[in-house]
Amino acid sequence: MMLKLDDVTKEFRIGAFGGKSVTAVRNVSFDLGPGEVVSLIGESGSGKSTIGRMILGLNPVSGGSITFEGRPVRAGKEYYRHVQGIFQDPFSSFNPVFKADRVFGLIKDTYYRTVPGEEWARRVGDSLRDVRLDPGQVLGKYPHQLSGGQLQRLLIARALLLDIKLLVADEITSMLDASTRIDVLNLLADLKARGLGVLYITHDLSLGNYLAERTVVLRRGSVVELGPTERVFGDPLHPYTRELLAAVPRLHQEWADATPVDACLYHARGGTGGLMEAGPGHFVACAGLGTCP
Amino acid sequence: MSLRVSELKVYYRTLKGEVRALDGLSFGLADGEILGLVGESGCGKSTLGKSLIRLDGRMRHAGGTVVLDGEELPIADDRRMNDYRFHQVSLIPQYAMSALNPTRKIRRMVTELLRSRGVTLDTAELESRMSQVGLPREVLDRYPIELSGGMKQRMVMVVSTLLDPSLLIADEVTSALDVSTQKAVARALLGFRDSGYVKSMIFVTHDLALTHHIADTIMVMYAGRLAEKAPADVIVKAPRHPYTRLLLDSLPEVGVRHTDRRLTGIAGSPPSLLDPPAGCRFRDRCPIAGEECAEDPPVAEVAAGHYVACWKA
Amino acid sequence: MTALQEVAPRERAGVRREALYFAVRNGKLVTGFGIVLALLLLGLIVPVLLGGNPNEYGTRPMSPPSAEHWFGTTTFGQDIFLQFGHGLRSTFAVGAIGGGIAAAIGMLVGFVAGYRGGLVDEILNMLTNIVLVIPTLAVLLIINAYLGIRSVSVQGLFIGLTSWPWAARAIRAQTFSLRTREFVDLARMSGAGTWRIITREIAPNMSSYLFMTFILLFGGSILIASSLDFIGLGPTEGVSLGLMLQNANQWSALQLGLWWWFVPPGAAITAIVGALYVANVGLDEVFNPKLRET
Amino acid sequence: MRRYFGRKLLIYGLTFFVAVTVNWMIPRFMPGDPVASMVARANITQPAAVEAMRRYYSGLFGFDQPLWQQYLNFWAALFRGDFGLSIWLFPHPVSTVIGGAVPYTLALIVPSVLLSWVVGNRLGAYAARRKLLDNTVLPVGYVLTAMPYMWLAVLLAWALGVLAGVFPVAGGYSFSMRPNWSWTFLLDLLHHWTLPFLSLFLVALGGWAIGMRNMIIYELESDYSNYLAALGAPARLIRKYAFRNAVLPQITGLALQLGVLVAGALVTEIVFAYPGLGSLILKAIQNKDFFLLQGAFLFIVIGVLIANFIIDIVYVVVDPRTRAGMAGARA
Amino acid sequence: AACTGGGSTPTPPASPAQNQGAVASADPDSLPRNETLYTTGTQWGPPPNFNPIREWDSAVGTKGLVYETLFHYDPNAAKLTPWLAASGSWTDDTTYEVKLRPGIKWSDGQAFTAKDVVFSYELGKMETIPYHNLWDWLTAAEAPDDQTVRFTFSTANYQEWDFMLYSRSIVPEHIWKDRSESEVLDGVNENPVGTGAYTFMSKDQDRVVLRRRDDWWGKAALNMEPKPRYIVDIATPSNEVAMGMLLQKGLDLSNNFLPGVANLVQGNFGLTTYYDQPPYMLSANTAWLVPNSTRKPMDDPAFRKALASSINVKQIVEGVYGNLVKAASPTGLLPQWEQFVDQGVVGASGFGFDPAKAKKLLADAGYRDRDGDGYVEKKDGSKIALTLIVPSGWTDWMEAARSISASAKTAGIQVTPDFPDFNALVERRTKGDFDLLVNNERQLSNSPYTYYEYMFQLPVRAQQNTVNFARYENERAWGLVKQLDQVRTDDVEGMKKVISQLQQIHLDDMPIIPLWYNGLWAQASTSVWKNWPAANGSAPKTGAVMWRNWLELGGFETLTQLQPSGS
Ligand SMILES: Nc1ncnc2c1ncn2[C@@H]1O[C@H](COP(=O)(O)OP(=O)(O)OP(=O)(O)O)[C@@H](O)[C@H]1O
Ligand SMILES: Nc1ncnc2c1ncn2[C@@H]1O[C@H](COP(=O)(O)OP(=O)(O)OP(=O)(O)O)[C@@H](O)[C@H]1O
Ligand SMILES: [Mg+2]
Ligand SMILES: [Mg+2]
Ligand code: NI
Repeated sequence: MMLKLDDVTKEFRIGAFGGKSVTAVRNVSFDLGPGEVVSLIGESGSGKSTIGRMILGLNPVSGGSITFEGRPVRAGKEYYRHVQGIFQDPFSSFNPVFKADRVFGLIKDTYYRTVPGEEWARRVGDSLRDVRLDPGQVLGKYPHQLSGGQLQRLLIARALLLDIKLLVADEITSMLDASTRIDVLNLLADLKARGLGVLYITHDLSLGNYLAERTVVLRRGSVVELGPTERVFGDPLHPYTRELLAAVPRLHQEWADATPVDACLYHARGGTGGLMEAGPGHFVACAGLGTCP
Repeated sequence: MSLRVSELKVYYRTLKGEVRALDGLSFGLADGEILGLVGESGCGKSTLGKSLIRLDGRMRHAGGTVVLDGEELPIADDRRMNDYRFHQVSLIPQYAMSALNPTRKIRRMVTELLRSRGVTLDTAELESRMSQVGLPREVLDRYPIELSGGMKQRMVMVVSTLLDPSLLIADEVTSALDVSTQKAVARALLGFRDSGYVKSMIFVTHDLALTHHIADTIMVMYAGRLAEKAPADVIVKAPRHPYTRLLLDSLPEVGVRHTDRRLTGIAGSPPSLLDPPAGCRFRDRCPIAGEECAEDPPVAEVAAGHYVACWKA
Repeated sequence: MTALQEVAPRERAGVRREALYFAVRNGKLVTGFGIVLALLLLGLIVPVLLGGNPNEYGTRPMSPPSAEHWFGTTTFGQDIFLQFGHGLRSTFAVGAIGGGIAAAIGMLVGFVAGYRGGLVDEILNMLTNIVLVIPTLAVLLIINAYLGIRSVSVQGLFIGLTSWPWAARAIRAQTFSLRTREFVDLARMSGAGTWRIITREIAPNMSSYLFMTFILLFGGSILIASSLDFIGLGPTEGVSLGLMLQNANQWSALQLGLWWWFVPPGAAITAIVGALYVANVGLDEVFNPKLRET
Repeated sequence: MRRYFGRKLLIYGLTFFVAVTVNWMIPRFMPGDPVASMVARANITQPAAVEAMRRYYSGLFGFDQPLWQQYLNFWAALFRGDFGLSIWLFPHPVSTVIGGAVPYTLALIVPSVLLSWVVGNRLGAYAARRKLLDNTVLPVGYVLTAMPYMWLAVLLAWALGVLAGVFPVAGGYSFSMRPNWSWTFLLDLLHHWTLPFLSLFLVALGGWAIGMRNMIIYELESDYSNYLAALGAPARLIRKYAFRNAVLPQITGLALQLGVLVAGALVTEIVFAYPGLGSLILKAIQNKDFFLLQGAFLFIVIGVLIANFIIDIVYVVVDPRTRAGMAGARA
Repeated sequence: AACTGGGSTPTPPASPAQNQGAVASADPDSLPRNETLYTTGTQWGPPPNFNPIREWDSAVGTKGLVYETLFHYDPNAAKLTPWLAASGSWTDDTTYEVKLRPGIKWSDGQAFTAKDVVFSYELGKMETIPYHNLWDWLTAAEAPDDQTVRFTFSTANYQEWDFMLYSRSIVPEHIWKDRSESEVLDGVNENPVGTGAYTFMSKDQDRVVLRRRDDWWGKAALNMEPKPRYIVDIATPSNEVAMGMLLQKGLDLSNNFLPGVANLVQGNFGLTTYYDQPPYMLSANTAWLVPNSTRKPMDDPAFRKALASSINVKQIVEGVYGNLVKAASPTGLLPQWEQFVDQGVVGASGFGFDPAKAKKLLADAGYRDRDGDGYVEKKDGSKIALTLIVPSGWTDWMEAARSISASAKTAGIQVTPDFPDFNALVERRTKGDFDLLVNNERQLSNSPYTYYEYMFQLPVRAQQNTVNFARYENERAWGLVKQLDQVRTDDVEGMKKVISQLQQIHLDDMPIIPLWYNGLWAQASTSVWKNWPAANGSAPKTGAVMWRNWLELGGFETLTQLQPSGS
């Protein structure tokens, strides 16, 4: 496995001199291979972004380990050559006082100092065309002169300039229009086909479902269900997953109330500590119902 | 017919000229009806909402009329409009999270607000409405920051509808909430209509799927104009305007995988409202545009209650 | 969909051009800077044009403004206009040095505390708070009293060393909010170091804010310096507006009816500081559309 | 809550410690020997007598002990309320000298700070978004804040005191009076207090008015104001709310400004020969009376710290957000 | 608006200033304006003590109004005026006998006797008491009876003794006898008990109030009565405040240096000074430029004389002081001592401002500008860069120092003014760590002796506290000074003979350079009190000052001559 999270925990210290702490992520384990898209779903504050940031080395882990290609994450030049991230708000991802193509310049400064200008321009052009952007249209402009979709694609192009193997995409489409959103998703799908691993973070279940092979459902920092997307969506075992699915508005379907669970499937099927494998690759956690021990 | 908007034009004054955010919009809304308003970002949804209750400093009423329950609303006259606000027309703003004065306990704020409108607070009524949306009465003695986003959202809903307005404008009230809260809030809105707290409602959102669950009628706007308006099911199942169709095509749904069905977006971007092109505004992005589209398409009623602004529809 | 999205992206177009547009049309800004510039020019030109030693005794003491002595003369016959010109220089110098040093310290502390956070932040914050609650003028009084201030630059230095805390606080808060912006993460993922991120990513984003901070510190330094000068803790060399005030007061200018000795320096300080404040509000209006008059 | 105040107290404690230490250090490591000046002032020629006197005073001020001992003594004395003896007003204890001056300073600072704050805020709030008022209040406000305290003070003294003869220009009360609790005396006190008060009040007033005006404009544009307006609430209510919220940062501003205000008061006192701490400090400086200077400085520091603390408490009381922020995890 | 006319003669305030006292005159706790004298200019802060031993900082009137001395001194008549003493005389060369006035009582009702006088003088036996050195030559003070005090001397220093007679306060033995040395030296002496015409009524931060004693002995014995029933001495923090109050008529007498007051005297402000034209004031002391003669090139009399000639005192007098002071005579002796100036010596050896002569003197002595920087160098070619120190904040002196620096430059001497704090200056002065300084610490007295002692006293010690800051060593001169001390004070000719020789030495060697005479600053308002001393007409010719040590020199007598303006 390319990326492996093992019992990852994150505590934030808050208050004076770190007097208190909140646990944002609790004992999360999953993995991700090349060419695979894993979607991370959960309500606001469930710890999705925190996991993404830990993988990107932007926040240190407080417990457990994250390894990339067998080595623990070490934020730095080498790591970022292979692992990159894109965030929710394309507008705040660009420094508003500089031109948008400065994001390429930053990469050149660190990774491709020796590449001559022409060669670099060619590479940038190629990479822009890869994300279906016209270099002439986007280069030399300020972020505010470009649309959200263009900016998100610029960021993807930037990541592609590096030899990346893993992309952490944290709600990259939630600020986009319905139609632009689908374009960006389709682009990710193409990249995946070229062997890129993607951690797709979202709270929109329909989007997670569109791309991902596997889905991880988070609640309050813990994984409640994890498995192949069709299993998780088709046969949700955890009451929370069911609730989420029931709340999603669908075009051709009336809102239904979640099918109530009378017993905790985890305990019913004899789970003892940790996640339990309920089907092939399909894991579930205890529902924490009144009947649970 | 409780609300009748005709040829409404509202422009924003900017440095570079006037942004024609609403450029001749006409539609009607019946008593008890919920109108879902959808459209791409920047198409003028919020502008419409604001126009019906309070123009902000940069907005200019450039023409058209709004008639509510047989009376014309003086929308350009801030002072006269005040009599209608809250009593006739009310609003749940997009910024519900920050709409409550942070330094007043909610009870006090509500009391003061009502008193300023010459109404005394009926606490029992207030509490019953709160319980209807699942808010405990203790909430009244809290400060807004002590409430979660969803609670604030629901509180604002209750406050805005306290005087049983005839028309309620709900602008993107659910977009900041997670799915489960979103569902609860949407249902509460339906409940309000059903309990008669509000007669009719305009529900603004960009989420077609969500609208479909709430609205009786859906109006699709494009670039400051009406594109299509029809009963909710008709819009979803049998859209006539190419824009509506393309919009529906780009919506992923639970169960749709790109490997199974690759959705497509709408190429291009909407025109600038600063100086919108003549003719059909969707022409540049329209896959089926033709010669005639150089002319403004009229809004035609193609079926009962189904209005479309397209030559090809 | 947040409010941000509502006005974006088209509204964002030309934020900077718009700022410039409003800047040249903002009466407050133009008047404010106009006055400051005019006085600065006066300070630069007068000593050069008139030449001579501003403290030199003249032949016609206590004469009212006239064609020969535009601002009249002192008890000692010194030309007040010439002193005024030199005084403006020192006053601007104190403002620049004091404001500059305070801004530099404030920026350093604010950026580091805001960006680094954690323990570093706690410690710097505490330092800031300590300097903040100590009544600085009292400290300056004491330091000046013991060390004695020889020159305008030393005075500026002391003022700078004590007047930075509020600036540090404000910059820290700004940095704090900028730090969570995603372009900072992006820069980190491009391999940029802390220093580079602070100077190349964060600082340029608050340039208008930093400039405004500097303006306020500048004005504040001038006022502090004039107070120090007035109670006799000013520089012992040279002329400053505060020293002129002190002299005029000490030699009972007002009681003796020599208003022309007492009024110009005070009026100039008021004008400079007031104009700076006005310009600052003008800037604020330029950068914060909400403040603009509708 | 406890935590919040604990933290504040820690900062105040540290500040106090630093202030005291600096205060103790400065005179001891600066040039100039207080004993020498004591001795020099007595017109003695006899070298033996000079030596005796020098020894005597060194012992009296404790300069003959090792430094660390002096430092500890300093703290110990401090807690006994003993700031040593004044050199300039030898042999009066510094504490009595300061005690005599403090009522005047407080009588000047407290009302001028509070009143200017209250009036300035009202004025600023009133002016905001009202074109006509804005165009008058604002410029006047700028001119007032930009004025050096002493300049305004001297102008006032000259115009209203010397020229118009309406107010006295010096002293805390008439030189013909003896302090007592009669109305005439209190009126007289007020008469003398007016000009210094006015100059402090006016300068501070301008600052608050401008601050408030800007603050309230932000508030008037805020979401809750818009919401109220959309529901047809009258402008009065909206302004009332905006005012309340805009006042909060002004409270913090008050804490930030305290040092400056105190400094202004000191300078103003000097101009009006008002018998408060300011005049005392000036004399202490001129006479190199560093025991007095230390005492006055410490007194000011303690005063400012206490004032800060009060402001902190007031802030917590009036702003529900801080309270919730302290109770909950994140503000 | 009234003062736009110009600086030369401002017009008085538009509306006559209201009298602040009037508001409260009905109140028992306020002082009736027409019986109260408001003074200022002596005290700069709260009254620190009422201890007459601490002559340098005791509250105004402690000595002179509350405590009294055996004699007063009348500078106009140049003689002692018996005060507590009825008479005093030398019974032989080394014995002085004082007869006290009968019937004097302390303010606590106890009788004043010879024992009190003996006790007071014997306090000087304590080492730290300022007049301790009196006992170097005084052997005994005895009281043979209640009205007689007999002083026996080992050496009779007549000149100094006269000074002692009018300078030493007499304190009541019955109250003071148990006080320790530190109490005598440092005690506050609250509630002082004296023999004087006033008692302290109250004190506050910025004032002391004195009330007249209606049972004062002098009323009958001297046929004198100070007119103000109350005296309020105000501690104004600065001159300009005093001037403001004077203009407001809240003040009757200001003993401050009020720059520009000449304009006001000429304008219609109701202000008077002793003279109605320059220098307006009597002279009180001499400001000297003191070169440190232990340093090169100030050790060279030729250089010092050149320096003396290079200073444009006139410019200081006119420019800095606006003619409120007088340029000093080359001898530095105050105008009151005119008779002791030997015109012959001054004519031959005197000096004046003369840059050419200064240059010549320098050149002759080998100080030449070798490197062409406009300043002369020492004989060995090294630079001369002198620093002139005056206390920071003493504005008139600071200006004067700048002026000196400028005029010395024209003669080629580089003098840089420097303004250390007073404390630091005192320290440097005491240790001799300076080039040049300005000093005026000797006041008018009964004899030029005090000036010459100040100039020539030997031996020079490591620390010079009050005299001979120049550290000038001339045995012959010091011998002459001691000789002068032993000339009887009524032997004017004898004094002149010695003084003439001293003047010759002074002018030849120029150990210190006289600059100007500081005024006996006294500006009075005639709105409430009139008949202030003035040179013209029948007005009193005494000094109108409340300064410490000056009440005995005529200040008290002035109080007795005042008249209410209303009458
Ligand atoms: N820097 C931080 N300091 C303290 N707590 C933090 C920090 N960052 C995140 N948290 C907390 O960690 C928890 C998880 O936050 P996170 O941003 O990972 O949630 P999320 O699932 O991404 O939510 P959203 O959908 O709103 O983006 C939240 O409770 C948040 O308050
Ligand atoms: N204050 C303003 N000044 C100038 N133009 C504005 C202003 N507010 C909105 N506009 C413009 O008016 C048009 C309509 O804006 P409106 O806010 O009504 O769109 P919307 O449909 O509500 O979009 P969203 O889905 O993003 O909320 C847009 O082109 C927008 O740029
Ligand atoms: Mg997130
Ligand atoms: Mg909107
Ligand atoms: Ni279970």
